[in-house]
Amino acid sequence: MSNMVQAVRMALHVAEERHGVTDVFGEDVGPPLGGAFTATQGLKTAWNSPLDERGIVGASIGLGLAGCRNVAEIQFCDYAYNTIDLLKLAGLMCWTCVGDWNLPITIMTPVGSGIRGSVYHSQSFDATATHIPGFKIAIPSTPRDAYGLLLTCIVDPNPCFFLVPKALMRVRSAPGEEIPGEPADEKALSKMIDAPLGDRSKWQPQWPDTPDLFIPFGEARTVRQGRDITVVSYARTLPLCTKAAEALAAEGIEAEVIDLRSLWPYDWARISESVRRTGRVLYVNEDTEVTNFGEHLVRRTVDELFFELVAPPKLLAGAHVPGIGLADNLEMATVPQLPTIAESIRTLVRMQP
Amino acid sequence: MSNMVQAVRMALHVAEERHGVTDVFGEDVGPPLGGAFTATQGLKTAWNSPLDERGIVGASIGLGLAGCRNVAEIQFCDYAYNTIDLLKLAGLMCWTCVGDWNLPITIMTPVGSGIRGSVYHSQSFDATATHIPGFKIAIPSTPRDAYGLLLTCIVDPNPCFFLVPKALMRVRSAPGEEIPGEPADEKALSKMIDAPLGDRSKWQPQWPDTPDLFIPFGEARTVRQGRDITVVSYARTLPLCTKAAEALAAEGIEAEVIDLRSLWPYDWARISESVRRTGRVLYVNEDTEVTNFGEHLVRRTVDELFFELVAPPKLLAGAHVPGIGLADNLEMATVPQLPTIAESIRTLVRMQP
Amino acid sequence: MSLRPLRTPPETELSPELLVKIHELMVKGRVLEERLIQMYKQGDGYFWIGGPGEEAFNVPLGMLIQKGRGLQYDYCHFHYRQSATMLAMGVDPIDSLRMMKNTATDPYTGGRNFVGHYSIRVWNVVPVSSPIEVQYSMAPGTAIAQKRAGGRGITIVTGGDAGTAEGDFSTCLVWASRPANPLPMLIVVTNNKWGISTNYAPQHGEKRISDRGKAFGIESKTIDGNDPEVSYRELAAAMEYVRSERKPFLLEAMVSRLYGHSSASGANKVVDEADCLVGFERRLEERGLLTRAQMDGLRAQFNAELSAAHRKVKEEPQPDGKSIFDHIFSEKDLVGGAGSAGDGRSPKGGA
Amino acid sequence: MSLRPLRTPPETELSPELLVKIHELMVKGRVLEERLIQMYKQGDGYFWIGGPGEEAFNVPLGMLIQKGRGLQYDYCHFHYRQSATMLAMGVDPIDSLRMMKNTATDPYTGGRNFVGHYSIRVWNVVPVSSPIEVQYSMAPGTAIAQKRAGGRGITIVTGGDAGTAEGDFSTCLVWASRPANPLPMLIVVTNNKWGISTNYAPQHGEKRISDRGKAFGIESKTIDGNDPEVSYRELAAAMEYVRSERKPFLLEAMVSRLYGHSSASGANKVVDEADCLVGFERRLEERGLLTRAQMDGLRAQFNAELSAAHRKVKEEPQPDGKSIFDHIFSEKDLVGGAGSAGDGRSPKGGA
Ligand SMILES: Cc1ncc(C[n+]2csc(CCOP(=O)(O)OP(=O)(O)O)c2C)c(N)n1
Ligand SMILES: Cc1ncc(C[n+]2csc(CCOP(=O)(O)OP(=O)(O)O)c2C)c(N)n1
Ligand SMILES: [Mg+2]
Ligand SMILES: [Mg+2]
Repeated sequence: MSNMVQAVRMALHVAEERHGVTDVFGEDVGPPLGGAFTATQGLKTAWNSPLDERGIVGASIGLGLAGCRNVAEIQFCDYAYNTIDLLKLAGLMCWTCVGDWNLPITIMTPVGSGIRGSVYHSQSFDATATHIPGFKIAIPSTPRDAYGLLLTCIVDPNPCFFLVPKALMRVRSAPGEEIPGEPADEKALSKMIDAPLGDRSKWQPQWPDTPDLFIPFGEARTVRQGRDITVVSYARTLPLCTKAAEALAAEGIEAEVIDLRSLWPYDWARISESVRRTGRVLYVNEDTEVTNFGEHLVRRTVDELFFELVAPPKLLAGAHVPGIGLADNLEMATVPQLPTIAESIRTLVRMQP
Repeated sequence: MSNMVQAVRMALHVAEERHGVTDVFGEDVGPPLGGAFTATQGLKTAWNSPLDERGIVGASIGLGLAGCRNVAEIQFCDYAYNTIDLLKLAGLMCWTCVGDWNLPITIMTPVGSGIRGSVYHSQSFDATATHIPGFKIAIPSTPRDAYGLLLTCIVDPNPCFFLVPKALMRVRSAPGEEIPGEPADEKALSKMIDAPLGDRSKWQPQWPDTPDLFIPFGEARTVRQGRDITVVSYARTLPLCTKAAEALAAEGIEAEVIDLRSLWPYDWARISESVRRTGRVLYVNEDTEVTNFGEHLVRRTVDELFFELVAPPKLLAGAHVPGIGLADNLEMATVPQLPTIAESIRTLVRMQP
Repeated sequence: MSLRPLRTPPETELSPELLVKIHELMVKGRVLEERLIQMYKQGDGYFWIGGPGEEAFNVPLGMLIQKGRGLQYDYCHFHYRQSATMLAMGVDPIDSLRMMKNTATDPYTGGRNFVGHYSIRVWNVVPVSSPIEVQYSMAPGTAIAQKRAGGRGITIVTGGDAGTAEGDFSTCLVWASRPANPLPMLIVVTNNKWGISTNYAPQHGEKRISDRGKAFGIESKTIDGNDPEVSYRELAAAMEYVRSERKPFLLEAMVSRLYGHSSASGANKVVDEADCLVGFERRLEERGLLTRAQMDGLRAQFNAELSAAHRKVKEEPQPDGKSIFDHIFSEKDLVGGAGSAGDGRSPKGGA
Repeated sequence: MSLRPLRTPPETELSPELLVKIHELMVKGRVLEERLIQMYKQGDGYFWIGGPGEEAFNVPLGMLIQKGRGLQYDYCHFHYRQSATMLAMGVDPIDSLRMMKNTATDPYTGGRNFVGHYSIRVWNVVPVSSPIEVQYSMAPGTAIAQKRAGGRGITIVTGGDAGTAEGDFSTCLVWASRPANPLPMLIVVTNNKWGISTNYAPQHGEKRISDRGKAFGIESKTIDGNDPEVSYRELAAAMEYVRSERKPFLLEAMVSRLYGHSSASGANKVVDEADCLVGFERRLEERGLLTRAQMDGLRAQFNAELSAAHRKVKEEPQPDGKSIFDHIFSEKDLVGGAGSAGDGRSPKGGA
């Protein structure tokens, strides 16, 4: 059974074999390393770019214009901020030429905290990405979703962000959520598709025969059902919300947990159906909390469900500070952790109108 | 009486004379042009940079580190998006070195629509700016506020954004809101400080003797009082809100209008005092509406005032589309205009719990 | 890959037919820009920007481009002064007027963007965008695809002198010259010695912009872009090099800016810049290829055509406000299967 | 400004005292990095990055810097491999251990940032930041201020070879060489032929990175950064040029990367790179300046000191979670009045 980084790799393999992907590229993406997180090992179309994010995004756009479906990696989303103009340009190209051109590109980048990455390897990208019109945005929290969402990004004729939560890269699927066709045994899979240590020049991966799996944009997943409160999250904080909900069940609190999976388009139907039932909603993400995508969800909630709410919709997000500090205490205090999430749910459930 | 662009120019003059500003620079900022909007004509420290926004923001940071207070202009905020990493770096520098360094710099840039600027001369910057911790952010809607806020930015020891609404650059102050010391007569002032057409090589401005005026960050201005609803805005849409409020008075609707003036820090005390009284609030800005700063204000409103609201807090903002189209109809349909603002106020006031 | 010396352009004269054709297109290009400026001044459009003064370079460029769709044809990453190139490629000038007047009929942007912002997928003309120099970061992408495809299709990118200060110009040189994959790119800089109001000299430490290419081992040259014969020959040679060697060439063309930067600076004729059309017409007269009367006639004819077009465009509808939500996303993959016939959408008119 | 030819470094030998001092600092630098790596491997820190292998260049650089606060002293815009330079400037190595262990006592970042991210305002060492190459865009700013102030203070910026592909390197060359205001900058590239796992050769079309400076008329040179004597002489000459001419100099130093990129790649000693310390020690022995025993003693002494420091740091407190809201904004203008004494805050310890 794969972890998320292996799932990404298998999706990329399928995409270059069957869906016309011509280039998977970025810094250290090609041999010998195959990506800072090993996500691109063994791919036949993977290559190393110069250390130049503007060139990477620019080349991705150019390749897209030339009809080459491609996946361009920014090694850490923290290093995408000198390319926001190019990303905006990609997002507005189809619109500005009234549909003359489309741009079948995927920008893949690791996001978020959880690996003691300090100031420049812990940032989130969801607020920035959702403020760029013209992109579709996927952000998985399980290996299977990563596999299915990445394939959806790749075959979409439009620019997509594929945001990979660093904290979940080594996490494995829950039983029953395997990728079809993958070996059940972790070690067997590793032997097939993880590059060996040492000399890799003669290594060839053996790809398991995994079929296409397209998880559509705008389709969230209800991870856990509950009657008392709706909790909507994604990425690193999603499994924490699930854990919190499980723990709170012992206290008689039944929280419904929704994994958003794609941020644009997003599954408003599922959120609103749930909130109508529970009357309470907590949004959880870890981007800094001012001008945060969760605030958009709060706004939409009060816009459309105001008179059905029994408590204010809440957002739990990262502190509005310039960075995530390296020391444990600093990281813990900056972005939502299990205890804070549980406490937020508890407080919200207790709140009476 | 000055318009906003003249007010900016006078503030810059005062700042280089009395507040240690050593450099006002950017593309076409120096002679002969003195800025795309003439905001930097006649200044002794103004100079032309290369056409390189990364260099401009970088040099501003470097000058700041060297103790040189400076004002760096990005010709249009639309062209700042290749520098977001550098802006973030400026915002986190003091924090990351635990206060070892500060950065006394001001990034000045024209923002917003209203001049038929099409896709790349109409963008807003408030969502992006408020998502960058470590910056203070001013955005005036009158010449006097522009004068007083720019001086506050300049003397602040921290990085500041000074966002100038393009649509209001030629608008003059209301009577009683002059800048102290400026000539009352428009023509007289123009003769003194507007560069002549044609050869300017021998021209020297004659600066009126305007005293220091520091409008503090985080102090909004109540432009109009009212009991029925609170309308919070800034920049181009602010005067439209005031106009809408005046028009609605005839219908018996009394709207309170607040000009935020600074977005970080912002005057929550004033907003909440007002909303407690009116029970209704409309936030208006023209940035695209997903992951928008107005959504932060909506969130804070439901966070703190939920049980005092008689109607859902609303945001009226720009459509979530990739750009503002050139044709009149397109621009009108994309960002809030007087009729839509008036209609939004009306609807919200009529809404009954 | 062999290190063949750069082919020098043939010394031979261009044929009289070719010269007359170049002249015709140059006049057409100039008249188009003058009409656009007039439209601006009459209030038929909010903003003008264009390339009057660059015709001697831009027309030969357009004539030499292998236009078509897909990797075997040239990809064009242009900036906003390329209308004469577009005319030489064969667009109908009325569409530029439509773009100027932001009508719903504007085939390039549907009234959404400024004049000069062409987009013609079936000819590989990628959307022109306003931010300076970003096209230099994107262009390597189409060139990578062309290099892989083989053949003679190349990528052409154009932009101004001041813009080379942006990091994107460096990105272009870095990516074009990677030993792992040198790219078939004609990298053009039209040097008019100005960036809006900012003069070249105090801002550029490099003697010639083309020297920056040399540092990367890129074939590089600076030419007189005000001379259409020089331009044609040098462009032909540079393109042939790129097409056959599959390696980059940096071409800096010295040109004039005859109406200032844009309407923002008044769009009035300047007096102190060489006018490539004046010089070329004198030469054509001297060589007896065209008479003054013929040339005046040509200009009058284009003027009349554009005047009629202007009247027509004035009557055309503006886009509807509700349309702002159209085309945010594409339903179809139009660029996919590059080299194939595509969806058959073709540019209006011409040549 | 005169076009004086570049001063060539004196042929004379460096004094024995100087060589011994350089050696001592090189050993100290190496031992410090080895200690930091050991800390990483023992779990006393989450991430290691540093400059083992670059001591032959970094130590002379630190020795030649005019350290102090304000425009008359040198501004340092460093990247993350500069610990040996910092030692040569006089920092106490225990503070690097504190940064490694992200303790509250870390004077540079208070436990907020990775090791190697120094910040010392009273010595004009601006905060090191992780994004590659941004320091090259900022450095012209301090140099503009120094040019205006006059005197002999200069701006020094350092970074790696792969990073020169970022537009910021180009920005640095453009801004440093503006004819309107050439800047007193020593622009350093330490070329170790790698960017993480990506080899130099397939990515760089330029023969030498220093050629890129030449295109801008910048004095430029590539040197053997593995030889401390060469490094010292060349640095001294280049700095003297920058200090007195008030113009930029681009210096590319070929160096080794002895423990791979960082802890992310294992931080193990590599075998196929030249070790500058080995070569230099052989030379010192041959010349009779130091014996093997003396050198071993030196190393043992530093090792013991750092071992003690390591034990001490292990006991020191971690920062408090509540402190994340501190220092978002500065209450005071600390950088204002550059050249004055400032607030007296001084770096801990040393030299
Ligand atoms: C990134 C960016 N910055 C600033 C501008 C504003 N601007 C438009 S044209 C121009 C000058 C361009 O000069 P140059 O590159 O020489 O081209 P030219 O217009 O002279 O052909 C500037 C600064 C812009 N469009 N894009
Ligand atoms: C803007 C940016 N992109 C990517 C990275 C990730 N990264 C860290 S070091 C490095 C390689 C740097 O190579 P080089 O410039 O040669 O310096 P060296 O580490 O070899 O001294 C990369 C890609 C980064 N830190 N910043
Ligand atoms: Mg120019
Ligand atoms: Mg390197």
